[in-house]
Amino acid sequence: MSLNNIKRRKFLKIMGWSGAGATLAGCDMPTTMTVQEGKEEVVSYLSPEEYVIPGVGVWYASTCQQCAAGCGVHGRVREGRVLKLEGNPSAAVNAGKLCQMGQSALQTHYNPDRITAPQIRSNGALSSASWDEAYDLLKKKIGADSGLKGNRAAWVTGNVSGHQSVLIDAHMEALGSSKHYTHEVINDSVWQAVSKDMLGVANPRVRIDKAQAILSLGADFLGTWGSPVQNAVEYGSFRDSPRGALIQAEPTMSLTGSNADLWLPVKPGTEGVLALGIANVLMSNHGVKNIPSQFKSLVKQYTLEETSRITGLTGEHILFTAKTLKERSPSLVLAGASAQGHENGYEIVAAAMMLNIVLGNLGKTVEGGTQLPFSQMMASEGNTRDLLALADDLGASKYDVLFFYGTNPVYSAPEALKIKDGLKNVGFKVAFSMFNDETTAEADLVLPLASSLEDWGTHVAAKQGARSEVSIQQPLMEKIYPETMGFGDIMLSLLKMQKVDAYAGFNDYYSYLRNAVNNMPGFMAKNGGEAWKEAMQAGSLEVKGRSLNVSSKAISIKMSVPADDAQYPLTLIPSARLGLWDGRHANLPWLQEAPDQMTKVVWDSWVEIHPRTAAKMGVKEGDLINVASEQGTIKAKAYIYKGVNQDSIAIPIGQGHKGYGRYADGVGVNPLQILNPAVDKKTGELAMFATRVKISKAGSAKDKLVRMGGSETQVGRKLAATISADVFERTEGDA
Amino acid sequence: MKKYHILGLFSNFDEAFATISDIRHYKIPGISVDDVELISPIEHPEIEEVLGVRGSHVPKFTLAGALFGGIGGFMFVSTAQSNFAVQPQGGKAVVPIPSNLVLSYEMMILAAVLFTLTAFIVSARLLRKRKPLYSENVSLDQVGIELEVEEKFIEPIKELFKKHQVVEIRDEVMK
Amino acid sequence: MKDISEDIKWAKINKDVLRSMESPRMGYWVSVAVCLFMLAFAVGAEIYQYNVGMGPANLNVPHMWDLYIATFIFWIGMSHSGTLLSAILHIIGADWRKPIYRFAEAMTTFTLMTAGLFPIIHIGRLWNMYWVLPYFSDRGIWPNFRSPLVWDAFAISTYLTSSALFLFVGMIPDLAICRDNARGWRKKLYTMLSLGWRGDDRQWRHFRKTYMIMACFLIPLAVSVHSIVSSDFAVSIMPGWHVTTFPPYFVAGALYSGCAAIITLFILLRYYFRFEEYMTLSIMEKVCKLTFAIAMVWTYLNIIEFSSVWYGHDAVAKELLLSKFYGPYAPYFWAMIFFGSVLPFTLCFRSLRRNLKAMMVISIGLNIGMWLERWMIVTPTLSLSYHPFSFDVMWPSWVQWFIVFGSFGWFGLLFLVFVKVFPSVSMYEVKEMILHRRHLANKGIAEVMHRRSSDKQPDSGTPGLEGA
Amino acid sequence: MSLSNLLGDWSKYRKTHEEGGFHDYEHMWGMVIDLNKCIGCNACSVACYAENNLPVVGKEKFEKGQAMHWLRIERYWDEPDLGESRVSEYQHHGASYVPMMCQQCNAATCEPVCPVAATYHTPDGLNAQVYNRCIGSRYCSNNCPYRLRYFNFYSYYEDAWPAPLHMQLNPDLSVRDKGVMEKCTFCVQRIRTVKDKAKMDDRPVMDGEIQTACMQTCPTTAIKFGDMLNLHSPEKAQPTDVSQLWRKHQVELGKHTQNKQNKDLRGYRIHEGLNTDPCVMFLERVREV
Repeated sequence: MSLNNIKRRKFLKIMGWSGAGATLAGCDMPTTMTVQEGKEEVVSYLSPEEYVIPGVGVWYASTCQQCAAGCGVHGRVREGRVLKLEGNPSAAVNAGKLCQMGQSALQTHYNPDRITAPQIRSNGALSSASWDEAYDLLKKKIGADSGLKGNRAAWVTGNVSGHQSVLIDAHMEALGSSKHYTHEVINDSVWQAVSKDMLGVANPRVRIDKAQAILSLGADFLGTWGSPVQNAVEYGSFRDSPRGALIQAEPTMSLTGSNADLWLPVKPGTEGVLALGIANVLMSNHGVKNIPSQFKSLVKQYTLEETSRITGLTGEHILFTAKTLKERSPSLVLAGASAQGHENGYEIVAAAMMLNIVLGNLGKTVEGGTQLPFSQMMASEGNTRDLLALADDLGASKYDVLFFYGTNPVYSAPEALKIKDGLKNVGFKVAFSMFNDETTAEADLVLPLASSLEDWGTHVAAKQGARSEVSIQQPLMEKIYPETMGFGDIMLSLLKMQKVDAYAGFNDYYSYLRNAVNNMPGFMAKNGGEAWKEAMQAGSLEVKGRSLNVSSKAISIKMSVPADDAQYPLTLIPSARLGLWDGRHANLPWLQEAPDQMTKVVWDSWVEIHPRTAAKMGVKEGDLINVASEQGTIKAKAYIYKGVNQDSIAIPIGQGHKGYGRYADGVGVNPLQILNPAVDKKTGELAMFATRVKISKAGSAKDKLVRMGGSETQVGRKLAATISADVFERTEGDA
Repeated sequence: MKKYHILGLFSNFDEAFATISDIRHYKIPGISVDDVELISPIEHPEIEEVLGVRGSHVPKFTLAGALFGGIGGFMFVSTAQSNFAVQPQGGKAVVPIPSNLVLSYEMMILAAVLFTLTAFIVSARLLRKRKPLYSENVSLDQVGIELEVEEKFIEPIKELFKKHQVVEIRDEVMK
Repeated sequence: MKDISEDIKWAKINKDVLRSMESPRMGYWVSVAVCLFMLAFAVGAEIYQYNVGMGPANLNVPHMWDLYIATFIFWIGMSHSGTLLSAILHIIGADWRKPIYRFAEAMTTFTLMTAGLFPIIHIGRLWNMYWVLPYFSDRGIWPNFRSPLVWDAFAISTYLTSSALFLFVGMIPDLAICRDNARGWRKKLYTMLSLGWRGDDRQWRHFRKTYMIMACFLIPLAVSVHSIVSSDFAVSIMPGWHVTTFPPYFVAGALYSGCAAIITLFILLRYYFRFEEYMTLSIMEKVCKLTFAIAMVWTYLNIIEFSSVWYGHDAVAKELLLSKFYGPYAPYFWAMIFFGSVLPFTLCFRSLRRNLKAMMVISIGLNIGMWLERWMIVTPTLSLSYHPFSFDVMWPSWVQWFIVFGSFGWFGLLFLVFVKVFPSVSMYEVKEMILHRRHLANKGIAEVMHRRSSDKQPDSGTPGLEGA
Repeated sequence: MSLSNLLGDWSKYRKTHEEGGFHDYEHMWGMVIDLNKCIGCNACSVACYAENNLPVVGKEKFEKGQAMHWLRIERYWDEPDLGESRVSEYQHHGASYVPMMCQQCNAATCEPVCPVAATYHTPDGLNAQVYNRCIGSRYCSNNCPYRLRYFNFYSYYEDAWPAPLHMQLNPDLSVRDKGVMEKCTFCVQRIRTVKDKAKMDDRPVMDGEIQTACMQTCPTTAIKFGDMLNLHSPEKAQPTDVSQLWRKHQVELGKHTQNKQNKDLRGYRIHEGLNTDPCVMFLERVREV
């Protein structure tokens, strides 16, 4: 960035000033609204800064930070304010498309509830302070002469990659700390573990676009599995002629399930049996020979009848699935949250992966992906196993200092893990955050981060697209709150506390990044020039990587199904949504008001109940329901539909925040609270879908379950007409 | 030469009727029935038998008003439409007959009513200074006859009135 | 049974009617207070709505219209009674109208003045209401003459002007009487309003013509006005609105509610001003019979509408009809059927027709039915039309109810002012009526005259109200 | 106000929409929405909020039906075309999603009923809404069979964008105050920008040059937007262009019933039988049977 900061800041303020005026000309609002520290006088447009044309939007490339997928975005900047985000067409991950969360990054950035200054806990309560005070405190606590033992400090983050990850590692190294907990509620870590064991690569590249038939065991790949936008883009061509068939087996309907040709309400925890049963049918009806020997006995064991009995699915549905998978090659079998979230999650996913091997999808729809040359920049992907570890370590009061960044364990951990109590054992807790949330409420020092649209960074998406890239995140506008600071800048100053000389060269994160990018190995400079400049324009820089191959290594597994429980008859499905995600977006009004895809509910939590279950209890839509597990009880309103298995109920996650801003507080409930701390034996992941609950009526709610739409049916009008796939092939087959 | 106004109040319509018919039949030479006005609390169409049929121009005005309102209204609306490019909508004609007919119909009635009223006020000589000779009894139940005569006719007329049991006679000189 | 006795002395007529305009009694002030109280609700609600927007009224997508429009039609409809009784009966020479047409016409004018407020209340930016009028704008912008709402603006303003003038012209001779008997500010007022009427044959002659012509124009006007109001709905494409029979249906409903309202006011005036001799029971009976006839027409048109929908087999319209029968609005729908089509049969019973208390209740019941009818026309269609995703049931909020409630106070207020400032019974026409009846009742005209000439009492001619 | 205008030749305006519209159109913006690809993910809807300064109304007003989502994704559970036999214990074939934005009807029922001509048809074939002219009689919304017109029941801006959220407001279009009707404009501000640019470069607007916010963000490219007349670059027409897709699916403007040679083609328009002649064509949803 070739202009000095002072000038940039000045003109941006001016722009912000009058830009706001222009914006509000349409209504009666006073145009005297100013950006922060609104003392600067208005300067006319007679001589605007060079390269700024008043009234004309300029597009800058950056990288979306709303989830870990790392989509490339273009931000429209006009008069110093970023007004709109669109997908970056040249980005390999999202090919110019964006999801609603990406669109809402604007509201994360402009959110009225952002932290505007450092907060220090003094006699119990957090109170704003200056950066000097903050740094002094840090020096005192973690500085070279603080006497802090390195192994008594640890980092707790969400999914981080690129140079942020590098800096965190550097910092840990400087401290002598070794522990970095990476926590994400929405993850596919079991899938990765299985892939590593059975295919040899942790992140195989699944080719939805190439598949002709997809069996997805609870993998909501259009919503919350892998890289949603990338999947959706591929799904677009997947549905083109020749049209692939999508079969989704999951206990409660996900966004992907609602778009499936066949949606199978499999009993929770029996997805593995289903996979084996399908293999059985393939073997017996379709003469498939190449069942790995380790699986043979299991597959034989689960005959059609047996499978249908256990999974609660009809025989013909299983037969249809097997037939489709066999006849439509290449096929693809995925396993996601509701499959992996059980005590035998690893086996279930393994069984699914076995199907990929059996159907010969390896190399066709399951590719090896690419190995990028620099491991230290690779995404350290979040999981729940670290959360459990953190809980134990906190219990054992292992730490004096914890750093939190991009994660909110106090909210997203089951209360049974007692994270909140555990944190009391930690002497000094530093939270890097844009917002006050449940975790910062526990912190002793809160460092206000610049928003993702104000900050620098590089990101390496775990789920790379066709080309492997390092995505560049650059500021799209001047910081709204000058007291906030970029993560990298803070890290540099933290590092300088430890080892001044090593980082003396970099006076800010920008110069650090520019230097790093220019010296990055494997970067293909397209048309000469400075690598950095090209990266800025493209929003990413393409990297030559080593392409990996998948090789089937079958493993031996046992299969079991969850036992029935008379006291807790139902299984609780904490279903995730593209939107509020794991709850981090609950403070974005757009996403709160965007109706849930399936139920069309806004601003609320609800319990999805099958009509029969509801009829048994005499529950109507909107009635308040007690959902009780061994860990506790929550109340939510009922939504009754046929998209949930009769043996389970579903509550979407993301709501039920406390202290997370005006838009999130007091809305809905958080089902994660009442989860049992059950664990997948193999991977040690939290078995999120293994919690048994009982439900009872809690009378009628004081407020209604607000839903968009007056009719669930089309009442005979031709609104969403449907034709069969073969007709489609006949008419548009040539396409 | 002086002119006199004379008003005779009769307690019933018949006497007045008889009086006027006498005047009409030249019982007093020189006085014509055209100078006679009958003032009554209610309407007496039958008086025309003796006063002679005196027509009314009001309907002509009404017709004029109706035509003005109807045609003018249509022209006005149509011109407005053809001068307002936003008007062509829904693929209909620029000057849509049905809706314009509705509008011109209303305007026709409005103009007709207003013209009628004006005509009434003018031809009924309302909104003018009232002649001084007037008795409140007329608005109650008595019937009055008013004439404008020269001095020499006063006595004979009074005679005639008395002959028809006049209740009261008022006269005054017109300067 | 006579409509009116021929023995009433003319002096007495003047005396009675003028007495009704004397300085008011306690009961009058009480009713004024009540009306003002009701009006206060509406004013408060409207101020709130003006400041906040249409939201608090519980309007939404799809319920963009609701009680405001329904009540607007209700008031417009009520206005038709005056025209009917006055103009039509005048033309066909039914002289029993004479004692009661004056307040009927007043009702016409005032209901229109009430109805006219509702479009203004219900639009989102009422400070721009005048944009619907075709005034010369320097931008060359005109209203959209295709829109039924613009037709409304034309029709209602025409109707209000014409009916007000009709009322006024018919009152001129009576105003002259008032002038002759009044003092103080009233004297000035009536002198001005009576336009110098003295009752000479020229004036009577033109008066007769003018009044007849205006009557002739008012009838088609009244019919057109409510047809146009109906086209607000008939012109749209919405099921339950896009109905061919709406114009006659609306007109019938209008006359219906008008007659019912006349009965109500008839009873009130008769009671307050002791007009027993003029507003006789037999006239009342005639009005009742008329009402019954119109009620039957209205019922018939209802049946026509339903069956044409039913046999028309338009799926959406049919759904709508059924939802009226069984849906969320069913209670109100059946209430409308009861009040509108069943209740009027009570008018068949002579004893009831002659029972003022009963008629009071019944006439109010009929008008409730008519109001419900308008609501059932407007709202169910919006709740359930073509697009299932927008099906919705929305109940009006207190804002709407207050304004509707207050509109009755506003109307009452106007009417109360009227009866004290203007003669609510037409004196000169009652005189005519009596004279006419005498002609019928007695053989020789001469005797009639002689009896009349003997009427003269010493005080008969004395001017001034105090003499009475 | 001249009489010569009255006598002038208005024949080009007297064309009904059956004759291809009552304007000599420069463009005819239209859409194709492929329900086979639409996954109902809401991205388009939120993009619309971001682009068009749509206020967030909050739970209470949403419950009252006073939300302002110009582009709403409708979700139906039943599948009439697959027969009642498909109705079973479970929702085996998922949901039916329909993104509904203003259909920009050529014979728009909202237009003739507006008392002040605040909504009218532009030479682009757009159904324009003039906020400043609107007096809020709300007749247009009553007469819209799609119920796609939204009314400012409150001065939403007062609390919809607490600072600094209002810095995100798009200066290219106004923030509406209480009492006016509004609806999807096919992102007319974007159309305007491109047209101005084309004018500056002295060249016609090329098809595909303009992207509406919903189309641009749609991850599965289920939404397509373009010029149905495509007068300016017909030779460059791609099979995926809106004009070509309409032709391919044998759906024609100006008809209330399409007589297709191939009945199985998926193109259809919602409430077409009402003869509103919408400019948005839907492609039927597809399911394995």
